[in-house]
Amino acid sequence: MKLELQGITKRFGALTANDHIDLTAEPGEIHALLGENGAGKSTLMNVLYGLYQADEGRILLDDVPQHFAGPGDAMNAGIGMVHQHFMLVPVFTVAENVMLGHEETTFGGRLDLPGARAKVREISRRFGFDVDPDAIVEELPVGVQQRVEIIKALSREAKVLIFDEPTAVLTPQETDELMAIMRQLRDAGTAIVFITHKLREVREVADRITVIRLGKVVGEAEPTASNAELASLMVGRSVELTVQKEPATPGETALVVDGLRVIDAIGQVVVDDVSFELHRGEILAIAGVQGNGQTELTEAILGLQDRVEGRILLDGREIQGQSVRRVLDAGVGFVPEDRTEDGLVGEFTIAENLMLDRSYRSPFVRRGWLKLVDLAQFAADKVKEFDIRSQGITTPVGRLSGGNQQKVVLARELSRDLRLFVAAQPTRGIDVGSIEFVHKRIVATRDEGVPVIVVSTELDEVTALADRIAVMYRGAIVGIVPADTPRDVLGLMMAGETPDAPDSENHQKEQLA
Amino acid sequence: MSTLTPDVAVPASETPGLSVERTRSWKAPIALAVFTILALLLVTAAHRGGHSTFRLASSTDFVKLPNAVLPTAGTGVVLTIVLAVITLLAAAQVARWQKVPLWLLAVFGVLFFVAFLTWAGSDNSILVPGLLIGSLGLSTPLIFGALGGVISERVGVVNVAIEGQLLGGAFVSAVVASVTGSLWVGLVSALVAGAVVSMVLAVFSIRYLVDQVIVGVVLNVLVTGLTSFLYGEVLTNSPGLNKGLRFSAWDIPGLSRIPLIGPLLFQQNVVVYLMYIAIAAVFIGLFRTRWGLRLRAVGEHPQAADTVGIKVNATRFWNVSLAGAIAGLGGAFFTLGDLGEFQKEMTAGAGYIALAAVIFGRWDPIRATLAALLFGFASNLQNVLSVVGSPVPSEFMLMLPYVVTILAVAGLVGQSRGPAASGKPYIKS
Amino acid sequence: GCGSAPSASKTTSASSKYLPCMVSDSGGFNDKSFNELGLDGLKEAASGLGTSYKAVESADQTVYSSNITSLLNQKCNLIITVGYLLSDATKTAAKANPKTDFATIDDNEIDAANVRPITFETDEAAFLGGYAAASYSKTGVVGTLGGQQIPTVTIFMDGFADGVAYYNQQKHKNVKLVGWNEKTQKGVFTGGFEAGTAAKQAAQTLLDQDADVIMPVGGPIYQSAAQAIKDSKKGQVLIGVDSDTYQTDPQNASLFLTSVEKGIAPATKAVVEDAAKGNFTKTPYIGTLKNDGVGLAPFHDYKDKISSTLPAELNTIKAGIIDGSIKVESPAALTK
Amino acid sequence: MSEVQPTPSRDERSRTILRDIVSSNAMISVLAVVLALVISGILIAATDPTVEKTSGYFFARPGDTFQAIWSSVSIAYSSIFQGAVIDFQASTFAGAISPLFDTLNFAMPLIVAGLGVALSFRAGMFNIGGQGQILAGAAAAGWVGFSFHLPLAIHLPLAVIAGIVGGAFWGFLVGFIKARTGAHEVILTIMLNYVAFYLISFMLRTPGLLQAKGTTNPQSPATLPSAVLPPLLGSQFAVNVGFLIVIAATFFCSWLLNRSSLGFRFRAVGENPHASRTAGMSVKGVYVWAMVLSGALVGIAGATQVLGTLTTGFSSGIDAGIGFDAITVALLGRSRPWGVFGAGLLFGALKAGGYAMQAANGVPIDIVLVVQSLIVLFVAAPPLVRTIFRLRAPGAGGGPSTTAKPPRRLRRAAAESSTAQTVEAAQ
Ligand SMILES: Nc1ncnc2c1ncn2[C@@H]1O[C@H](COP(=O)(O)OP(=O)(O)OP(=O)(O)O)[C@@H](O)[C@H]1O
Ligand SMILES: Nc1ncnc2c1ncn2[C@@H]1O[C@H](COP(=O)(O)OP(=O)(O)OP(=O)(O)O)[C@@H](O)[C@H]1O
Ligand SMILES: [Mg+2]
Ligand SMILES: [Mg+2]
Repeated sequence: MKLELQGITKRFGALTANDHIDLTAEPGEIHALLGENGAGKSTLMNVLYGLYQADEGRILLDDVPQHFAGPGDAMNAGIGMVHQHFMLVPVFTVAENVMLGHEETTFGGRLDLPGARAKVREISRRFGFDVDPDAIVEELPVGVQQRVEIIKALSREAKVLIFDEPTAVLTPQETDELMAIMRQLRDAGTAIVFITHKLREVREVADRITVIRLGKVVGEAEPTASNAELASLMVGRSVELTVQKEPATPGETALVVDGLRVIDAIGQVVVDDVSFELHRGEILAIAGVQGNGQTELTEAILGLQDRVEGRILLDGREIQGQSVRRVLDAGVGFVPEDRTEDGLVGEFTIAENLMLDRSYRSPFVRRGWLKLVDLAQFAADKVKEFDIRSQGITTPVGRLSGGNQQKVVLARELSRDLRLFVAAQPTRGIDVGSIEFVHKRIVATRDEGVPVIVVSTELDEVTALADRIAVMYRGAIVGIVPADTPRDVLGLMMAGETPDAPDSENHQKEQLA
Repeated sequence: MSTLTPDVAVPASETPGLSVERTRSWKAPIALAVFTILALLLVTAAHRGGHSTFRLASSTDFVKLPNAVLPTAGTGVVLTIVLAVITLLAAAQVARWQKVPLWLLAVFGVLFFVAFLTWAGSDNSILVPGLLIGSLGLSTPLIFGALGGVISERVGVVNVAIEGQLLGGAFVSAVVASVTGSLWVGLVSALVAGAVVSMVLAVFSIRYLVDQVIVGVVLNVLVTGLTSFLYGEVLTNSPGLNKGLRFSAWDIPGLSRIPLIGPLLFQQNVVVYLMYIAIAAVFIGLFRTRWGLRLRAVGEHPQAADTVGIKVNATRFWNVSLAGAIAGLGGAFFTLGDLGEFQKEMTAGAGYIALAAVIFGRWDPIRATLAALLFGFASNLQNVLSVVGSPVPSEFMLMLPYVVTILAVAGLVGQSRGPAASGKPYIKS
Repeated sequence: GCGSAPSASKTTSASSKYLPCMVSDSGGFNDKSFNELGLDGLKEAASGLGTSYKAVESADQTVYSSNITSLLNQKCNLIITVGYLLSDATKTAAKANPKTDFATIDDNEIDAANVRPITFETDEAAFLGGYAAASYSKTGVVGTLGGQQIPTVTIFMDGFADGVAYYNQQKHKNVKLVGWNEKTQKGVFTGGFEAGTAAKQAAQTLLDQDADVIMPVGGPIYQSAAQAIKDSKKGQVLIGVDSDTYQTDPQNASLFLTSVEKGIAPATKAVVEDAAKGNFTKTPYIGTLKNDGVGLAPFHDYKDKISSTLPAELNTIKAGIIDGSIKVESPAALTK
Repeated sequence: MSEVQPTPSRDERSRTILRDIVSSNAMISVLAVVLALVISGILIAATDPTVEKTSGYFFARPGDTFQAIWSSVSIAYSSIFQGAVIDFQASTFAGAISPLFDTLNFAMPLIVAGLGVALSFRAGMFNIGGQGQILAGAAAAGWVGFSFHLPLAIHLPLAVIAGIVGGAFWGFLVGFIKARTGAHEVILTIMLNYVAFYLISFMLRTPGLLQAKGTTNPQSPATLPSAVLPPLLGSQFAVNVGFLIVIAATFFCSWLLNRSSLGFRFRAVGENPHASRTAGMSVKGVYVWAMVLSGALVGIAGATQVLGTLTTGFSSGIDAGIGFDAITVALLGRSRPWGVFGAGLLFGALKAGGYAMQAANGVPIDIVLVVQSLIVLFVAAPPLVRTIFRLRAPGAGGGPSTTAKPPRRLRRAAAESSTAQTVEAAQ
């Protein structure tokens, strides 16, 4: 089915999120939609999917104008969408999620679960997925959850499929698999709209590329276009795509993690006997597929986990078993993985968020009083220094864009005297321009002599930032390898295979010598 | 498959199988030990002699079970020993890294109550069916309220207004039944009244995005004020509006003759039978039907429901109204099912207790029902104990159900997770 | 101050401008108990005198004095406060407004020239109720239950217990009383004065003990007991309290063996009439068996079902109580 | 590199300002009160016997019906006004303004208890346990108040502190159990209300505990004169020194929430406990402290009840429903200290006026509950009020946002720094 969007305009109050956008996706074509954060991509797709009503413009399917009052209409017309944030009910099983909204029932209105299971199995078989229809969605790895989203769309026989940033949470392997699936779907005649920030993927899979900026189409490009071309088209200026950094000059050992085990609420050992050392002025990147214990590892360092065994020495002092406040006071800076949930108080102002971790004493508290003038000054400085774009320091952070929110977290964490900096997924879901900025700040922190741990599921980021790379699998560290380790080796390690190099630590030491 | 799977395959479906660290919690054995010691104190320090009689059938029962006459002291000692043994078993279980099974706790609970009743009922007789029937009666409105609460919260709207729905149902059903002379019309009007209160909740929380807890609390005040005002201004001046009509009990042929169970469950009035139906319907409906699937989806992840074409706010509106209708039936129990006349503020906080049952029952219709029953049992136990002349002051007996609830919530339930989107309005652009 | 209110109110001709008023306690005027009966008395007196009246409810105890103040602002001539809880507010107001007359029900602690206490020796009447109950009972078990454990409630229960005991002593029987133990002062209470499921279950537990005569003390809770009796279908009976409930509640009339009357309405009426006629006095109005301020109501429907000698026995006992040969004792009784 | 914001022209700005005033929160609140009074007026008229009688022959003489409606409602509302604000029939000036002080007297416990509930709201908890906390506070304050013979300067503060401690303890139980076991505070507070009620009932009828000597009534002895809150403006006015405590408490809460580090943590945990924990705050500590302070404030209400409002001995109904009223007060005040203060005054006026209305023409006091709850409902839903009065929505930031504005000083400081920034950006 051919999809055509003509002159779509969507305004949110004064903001024009989509400004007369035209877009066509032919059957059997993957049409990539590129754009910075906030460019208006998701808005456009939500209009197409009936979630928003366009202020102007039309949607045509096979040249027939459509009117979608809601997603139900769009789905019935043959449009399926794999959302940027998964639209799955976490506590439901796969089959329940797939049948939701178009349930078959047997006598007495009872749900036809066997039918739904059969359908899930059938689609899984067709595309080579391995999805258990009775698994509870929230217990599945994100990669599988995404497959459930795809099965959901396919179970309704979608002829036009929209993928909104589907790769943001996937491993390289999963990304490759997804792209294979997309090709397969395309070959079966589906029209696909593929939204992403990642230029490599676009060039690999897209048949056509449309770039939008500030709600307008700014150009089309061929898959052969260079990264730099695409990036400057997106951002409207040239962007540095690689991280400029000097080789590390590691100092003495700063952090020693020894035999660390973390046990979660249901008794699973989520971090299993992890040991490593970290030197001053060095970035250790922790790579791995999401859900292999990286989150728990960083949380254990910060004192957020309840059941932890083993030792964590920071500059020779034990910080394991201490309260979060003690750990922060010991000089640990922490950028949590989920910034809106764990990093920021959405209703608080930028200024208030900037003092969140120092609510007990100086510099912003004296004898129980808040020092608001000092705070305002500090906040104004940080807003300038970190280029946090907002209406002012009293803007609630909930109203900031993701990239700017992340800058608030960074500004806060980097403005203390740090002896260790831990950043989990520091650039997840933020745009190229902001990524560049965040990476620069991380490297600058390293260059000040602070030891840095970066957790990332993005291999690009890992290889760009790291001085050494630790790969985690099932709670354990598979190996610690140098930064120049080839991607495919890292990929294998992420799948649990120990690296070829028999003794990677030796290798590392040679490098240091 | 070969074309699709890349060379470096991470089978994505493979959940990293982690080793499991077993945990043990000594909470249960310690609690059991405390109660065992309590029992021990009763049989030693507060020793009472004589005989305790448990009457298992009342005089009108079809099958008359014999009375159980137990020597107070002897039974106390034996039961205390059994309790101690169970405590040791539980401790052993935990020592072996195993969980104490729920049934063991249940057995312990029952035996402890028997021991306590034996002690308290020394030289007295306790009518066991009476104890249980009374518990059911006290629980009935709570169960209706809790079912309404479960539905409403499952669809994503916190229902603090159960009290208002019960009171509204009680008032309207009494008046309508008096005016029309028909109990059945009264019953239906209770449904409507509860639903109307709920609709206000729904409109304010869904359409106007007012905090749901706020609307709930305020609605309770509003309904209390309205019914009390009308009661004082209208009903007391025209007794014809508050005639006190009641449903009489219907014996279910056959079933009502089963010893103990029969009189308890099957010699009730229609409101109670409706409650049985409601429990089953809500349970099956929530977990086995399209209605329930959609309802739960809306309460867990409204965006997801929206993206598959479910009208989130309409679903919420109608189900919250339905929840109110069910709670309204509970209100009718106060009047048509139990007392007849409407009295000012006659629900006396039952709605809040029902809310507690919803949370205590972890948003599950069956568990919430059990929680409500526990509460009813504790309340009625208080009555029975004060009749047999327990030496405890009446206020402490009256406190019992509330203390039991605190202990249960603090000790057994702890942190529980409600429907993810409950309390959050769904805002669509 | 009285302002323009006619100070000539104590003359009969001006009686149509006489304004008697009443403040309820937190039970409110629909309590099927002393507040309601007090109001009934006030209404009767007012209509007899051809005057209007004002009555205000107190939602809680903190508004007693402001309610009295409101009535003072309404220029009431007589303010009747119902219940011992209003005693202190009444005392203060009476002191500050010596020109206004006050009367207070169920309290005798105020000693002021413009305050007339109205109290009742309810235990005397309840004694008769207990005796009648014991005599009527076929199962040999009678019961009583209360709203809250407060003296105005337990005084009924104490008298009732004494009556049962007296019956046992006289007839060498062993009728058992459940729901109240006079010695330990412990018993069955519903926790409040609302008719409702809780009250019904409390009554039911008494029925479960085979009690076939029950005296619920506490406003409308008798209605719940009545429902429990109807549900059990075993023909148990009730003894009403405060007024002759056979007459005030026709719906449940057939259940009432008799009632222990506490003549609040006639007492209030008498006090209002006295005051309106200019005969206000500080001398307490004390309702006793002797002055028929308390008493046992007729047996109505049960006239033919009671033992034929019972009325005579009750008369003897009544005489005995009046002349002091039979002692009725209650810790809750106001010091005589 | 700060964002370039199009500045609205002056004309446009003044128009916006005008529109925002008309549909501002204050205006909405006024309209909400009007609406609530209108609806309650309809109720009063509809249940009025004269109206009923005259409507029987409505078509014959409709004027009578309207006359009856008008008189029933106008008498009701003028007596509310007379009872709550100014008694224009009074002969003396003092008499005329004395209703104002009745209002303050009724408002006093509503405000402090409302502050307590608001505080718990801000820390993300819902304290329905006001009843229990007032009872605990009243029992403690009352006990100190009648048990010791001390000079006023010591006795009175001691009794007030006892009330605070009593309420704080009852709140602490909730915070502590929640922090230790994760139990839901809504259940705990509801249950503890009953526990407090029965406990106090027991103590009140047990000699040697709270019962007055020489009586069998479940009533405490009178508060000793040395522990009674003295009248603030002479004895002809109802208001006592407790009102100063209430004002102080409001200042304290305002300081606590906006200017103190503890309050900062309360708000942070209230808005996002996860982020607060990650930022090193003790979430459990906040739960405990917030409930202790919340209970302490509610406890003050208990103390003013027994040391000021009812000094002649109390019974177990001394909470007078204030614990629940406090919830609506806190809601109407949007959980901000001075908002709660204002809401408390309004509800105090309604209560004072309500009793006057009851005395004047027998409208049951329960109508006040109806008025109160309608006000809160309408205030919480500005769009509804706007629809009814056909007002236009304000520009940005309308909606039912309950987020607190940042403290004013911070806003001012921010304004300075941001102008500095724009200047820089322009260069
Ligand atoms: N509720 C809101 N009220 C006012 N402005 C808002 C609101 N939500 C978002 N904005 C504004 O819209 C802009 C973009 O926000 P959005 O969160 O969509 O960005 P984004 O596309 O996710 O960007 P990022 O790449 O930084 O994540 C920001 O300037 C933000 O201030
Ligand atoms: N519901 C909304 N209300 C107001 N503004 C919105 C809303 N949704 C999106 N916007 C704004 O519209 C603009 C486009 O947002 P959109 O989500 O389409 O961006 P995007 O290109 O998908 O960005 P991202 O890459 O972060 O997903 C942003 O400025 C955003 O803040
Ligand atoms: Mg997007
Ligand atoms: Mg974004």
